[in-house]
Amino acid sequence: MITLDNLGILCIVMGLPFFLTGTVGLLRFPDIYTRLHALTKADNVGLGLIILGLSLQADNLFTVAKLILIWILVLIASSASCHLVARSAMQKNIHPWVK
Amino acid sequence: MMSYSILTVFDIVLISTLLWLAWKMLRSEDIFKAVVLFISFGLLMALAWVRMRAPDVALAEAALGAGLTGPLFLSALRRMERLHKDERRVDIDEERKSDRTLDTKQKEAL
Amino acid sequence: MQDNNRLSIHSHSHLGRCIFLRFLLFSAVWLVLTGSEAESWIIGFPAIGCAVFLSLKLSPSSHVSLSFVGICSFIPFFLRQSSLSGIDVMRRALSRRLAVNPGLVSYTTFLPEGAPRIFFVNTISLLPGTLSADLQSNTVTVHTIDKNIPIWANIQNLELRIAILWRVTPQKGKAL
Amino acid sequence: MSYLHISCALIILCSIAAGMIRILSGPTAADRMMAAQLFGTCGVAILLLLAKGMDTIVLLDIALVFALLAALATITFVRRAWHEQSGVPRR
Amino acid sequence: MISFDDPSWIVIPIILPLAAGLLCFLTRRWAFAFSLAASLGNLLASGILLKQLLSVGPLSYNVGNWKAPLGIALRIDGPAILMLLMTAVTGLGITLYARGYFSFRISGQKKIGRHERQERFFWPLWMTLWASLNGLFLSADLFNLYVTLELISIPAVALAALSGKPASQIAAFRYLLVSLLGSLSYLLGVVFIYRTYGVLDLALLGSKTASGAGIGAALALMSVGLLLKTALFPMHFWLPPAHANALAPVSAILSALVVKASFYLLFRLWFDVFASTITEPALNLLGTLGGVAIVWGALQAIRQQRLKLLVAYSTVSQLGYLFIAFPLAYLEKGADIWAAVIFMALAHSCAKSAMFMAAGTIFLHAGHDRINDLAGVRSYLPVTVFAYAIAGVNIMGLPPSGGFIAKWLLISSSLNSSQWWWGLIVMAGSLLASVYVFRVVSRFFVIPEGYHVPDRQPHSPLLEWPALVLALVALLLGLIAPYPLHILETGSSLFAMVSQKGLLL
Amino acid sequence: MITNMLYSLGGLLLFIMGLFALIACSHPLRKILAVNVMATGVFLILIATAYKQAGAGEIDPVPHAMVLTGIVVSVSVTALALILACRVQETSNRSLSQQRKNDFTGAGE
Amino acid sequence: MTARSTQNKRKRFDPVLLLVLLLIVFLTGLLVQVILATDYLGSGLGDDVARFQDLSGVESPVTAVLLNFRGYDTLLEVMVLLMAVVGVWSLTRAPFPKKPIEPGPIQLAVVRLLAPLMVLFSFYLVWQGSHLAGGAFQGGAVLGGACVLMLVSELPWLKNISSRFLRIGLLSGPLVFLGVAILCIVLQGTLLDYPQEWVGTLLLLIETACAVSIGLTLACLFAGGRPKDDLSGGRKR
Repeated sequence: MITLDNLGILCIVMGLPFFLTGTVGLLRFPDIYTRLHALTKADNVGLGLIILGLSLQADNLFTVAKLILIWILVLIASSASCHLVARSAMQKNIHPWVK
Repeated sequence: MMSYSILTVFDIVLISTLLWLAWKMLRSEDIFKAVVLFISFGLLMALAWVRMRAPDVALAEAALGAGLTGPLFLSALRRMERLHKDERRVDIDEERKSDRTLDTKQKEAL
Repeated sequence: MQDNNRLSIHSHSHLGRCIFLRFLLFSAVWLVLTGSEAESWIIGFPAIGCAVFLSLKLSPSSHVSLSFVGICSFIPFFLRQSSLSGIDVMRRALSRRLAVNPGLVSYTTFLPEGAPRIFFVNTISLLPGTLSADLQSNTVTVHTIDKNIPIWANIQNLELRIAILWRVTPQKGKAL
Repeated sequence: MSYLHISCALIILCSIAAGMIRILSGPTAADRMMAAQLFGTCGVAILLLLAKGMDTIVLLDIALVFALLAALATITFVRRAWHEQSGVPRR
Repeated sequence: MISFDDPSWIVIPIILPLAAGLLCFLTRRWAFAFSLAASLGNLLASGILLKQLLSVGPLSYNVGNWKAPLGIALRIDGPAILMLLMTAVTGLGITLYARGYFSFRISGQKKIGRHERQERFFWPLWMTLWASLNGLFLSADLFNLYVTLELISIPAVALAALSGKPASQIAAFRYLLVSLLGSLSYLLGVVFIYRTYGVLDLALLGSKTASGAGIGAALALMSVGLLLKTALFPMHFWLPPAHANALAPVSAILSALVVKASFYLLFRLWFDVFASTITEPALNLLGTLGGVAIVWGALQAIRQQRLKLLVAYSTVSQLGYLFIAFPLAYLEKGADIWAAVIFMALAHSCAKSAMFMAAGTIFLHAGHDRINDLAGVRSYLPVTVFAYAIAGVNIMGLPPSGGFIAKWLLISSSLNSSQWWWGLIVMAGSLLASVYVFRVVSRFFVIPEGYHVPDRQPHSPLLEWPALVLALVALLLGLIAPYPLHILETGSSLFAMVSQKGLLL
Repeated sequence: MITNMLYSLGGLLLFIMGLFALIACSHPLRKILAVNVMATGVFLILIATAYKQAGAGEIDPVPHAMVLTGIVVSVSVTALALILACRVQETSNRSLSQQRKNDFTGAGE
Repeated sequence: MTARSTQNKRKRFDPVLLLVLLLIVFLTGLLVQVILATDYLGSGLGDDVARFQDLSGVESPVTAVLLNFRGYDTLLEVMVLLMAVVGVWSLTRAPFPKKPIEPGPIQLAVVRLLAPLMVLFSFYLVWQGSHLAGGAFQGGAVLGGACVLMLVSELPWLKNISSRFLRIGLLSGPLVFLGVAILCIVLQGTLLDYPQEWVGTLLLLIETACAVSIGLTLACLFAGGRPKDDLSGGRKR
């Protein structure tokens, strides 16, 4: 029996691994740039999935809209701050790790 | 019942992380590290207030503790470090200048 | 430069349109925040007024003309790409020997200064395997996590879609 | 009270706790700062899950505050507090 | 129009300086006028409150008309009104002196920009500090007291750092940390109280308290916090640098008023609210610390080479007397000891502010405050030297000063309760005080051979006379001794009870 | 009531840690951090006092209001302390580098 | 030598530190015992608050306590904030760098987008304060965040904000609050005893004014000193 609620739960649970791998990436990747990859991408997808799941379970459309607003804001904040940090690192001559 | 036990686990993890953070923050040699730890400490405190069903306090902590004190500390850190490098500072120059100009003004008046 | 000229020619109507658009945008946000409470507009209107004022103070001119079709096609593209990027990172982080082979690529974009270019730079960071590390006038330095993936094609694809979104015509020769 | 949401929140909390290692060990200042940024995103997720799990709609506003102010610390850091002249790439 | 017996007069001493502080910050031009108006209004309001108190007895006022457990109550009784009057008189003197001080400095030739800055920020800080002092004396709510404590310490720290010299800023930073620590310790105590009883109102707590682990710990935490702020002996380390390196009006404020506020609160908590919780060892401990403070502070004062540091150490010493009364209060069945404490506080606040003002004036004219080089000051600052000497009489405790009355009460009750050693310490303290007072005064009067009397720099009378008037007030306090005692007895149910039956512990 | 206890004890430990660091550390910024941690500990105890489990009745809002007041106060005091600490360094650095004539032993400028 | 590395190496055996440590361990034991002993089970003042909630003019209990039942605390506390600013202003001028670093296009875009949203959101929090979580402090904090975002970007026009404008903004909260408090004495005879028919409006007014001044306060604290023109005008000498 697939209801919206169950679908939401599925999405939420699917979101979790992204957070975990984001952290794993943060810990395992070799330099600041690659860690930025892990941070921005994995976490945003995880958050997106969780927001999708919660939206499926939400009571009204205003809540859904608010959830999406939150996601957009987090996307903006993380991609911008990621770019700023990377740029600042480039300007400070921090060389990327090469194999 | 299940949810209560999960909540207790949540509490324990949260509190022990908080304490660990605080310990590392206060014991670390690197002051910048301590400041970053303090920022994350603020974030986790907001979660703790949420858990204690105090959303008002959590809101204030999220904005102040996690959002504003971090920048406050960071810019204070910058201000302190800059002085070691003996950088030129507008405000100090101006202060000197204002003392000086007023002095000369006074002398002219006399 | 072009933007400034346009501003001086259609200054009045442009400003009016700008205020109106921002007013609409902030009203929508306010509506989302408060839900359907009618009373909230007592504070809402002054708040929106302040926000519009501040936003005009911060960015006096912005020429927004998005194409509806562009938006409709861009959202699914973006969602698909960003979930792919998440999966990509997951795969690399979990593989036993770290599957990373980072490198830097410079890319010159034809997108005009302002919103399209900023949007472009920000979106690069959310695409699989790429991260915008610097922006000097129209040259974006892209850090990639793996030199073997087709970065060039990906970025070009993104650039074209953003061009459609903002109704920009690609200028030949500049993109390459 | 929905224990599923709360246990999901718990898992993300654990991932935050693990991410702390990067703050402690990160060789450059930016590593530490970005790990704190990770806490922000994870914190939003936890808040959203708790909002559902504890049936408190206000928590969405707190998440919104997190999202709005997330960039603040990083921007301050980039502009004011990052001093390293040359990085120490870890090999 | 508010009539004279309106209960709302009780909020005027808080509201008036607060409003003046805001206006002083808003406009610089009228700052002194606003401050003077607030000072005078404050004196008037205190007088009216005194009249009300004498006619109807202790008053209580519910802010916002919300009754005690929920709302915040203000209360006025004998000790509170005396502290209020003390602050009003001393504060008026300091306001006038500050005017003279700043106009003298700004009319000088050096560093006008800096002096203008100091004057510009002095007024709002001082007015708000005053409002919060009054708020503390009047408040009857534990958490509100915390807020007033914070509102005292922030302007106090800012004032201490106002001079802009490195020494004063370092001292102010330390002062800030200490007072934060004190506030937090106090707050933790309040939290324990709230955990145990769920109320914050002092009157309700007074009716509820019994001994217990929670209450004991709470009282201990609050006391440690307040003792830190009061600078009792081992915790006095921050006081001398902070007080000595500040501007002269600020030193007067800090030494005369700010330390008294936290002492008053401590006194209040121990003997009014938690009277049933305190134990004899605790009282003896405080008494012992007080005794050590008297001797130690006086010895340090004798050793100092700089006038302002000497006066600051004298404060450390004088604060000890306030605590010597604690063990005596436990045994001595009578209100005398309370009278002694209040007298001590009143006399010290007037005398010490006069001393700091005099020291400040001397510093301004001589350009330094090295005691050994101050010979001949009498020749060009006679009024100031006179004020310093009279204040010194008070500090030494010679008759007929208020200090004499206080010490006399202390000694007599220590003899009555056959705890003669406290009396001995009081006398020793007085002797040591006479050493450091005479050392300075004698130096003032000596005119060495070939001494060239410097040109008398023109200055406003405000620079000299407030100090003299305050010193005379302290002196006269001994002559009108029965009157404050009368206020204490009529004004407070506690004191009335004590004077009839003795303190029932 | 286990939650209440857990958080109270956590708050207490934070207070104690802050106290120790305040006494033991010499760097001004670290002292300020320590005071902040102490304040947070006190607030945590206070909020834990007010806490009740869902369904166990209304939560007492008075401690919440007190903590809100306290947080705002502590932020402003922190800011003042930070600026004061910076200022201490600035003025002492400046005076040392300039070697001013006037002696610093003289009090009360 | 940077401040990060000036941290003195701790000595191995510092007897004072050891003593402090022992004392603190002792204190911990004592306080833990007290915590365990004082397990408060009553409802504190919660019942009283719930009883008078209808009279308070707002639906949120915390806001009712903050602005109505214990409004006097909040009045003093707003003054604490103001005093922190006065203290900071008295210490130093705001350190604006001589040559501000140009904020990059991305950062500028973030500021342009987020700052107005933050302002909007802060007003939303003030509004929200009357029935759910939120209020002047939270709204003010977010407003302060918006100001800090702009300050960090070192936008050139921020340097020229006049001191008078700032002072009026900073004082708006305390002045409105104090004004209403005094008005209450005139109208009702008691400090902060709001007239029943106006209570909701008055509280909203106070909250809005306080939020503005708290936001500016936080911004001024972040700026770290008084504006350039604070002492140049004023009295003619």
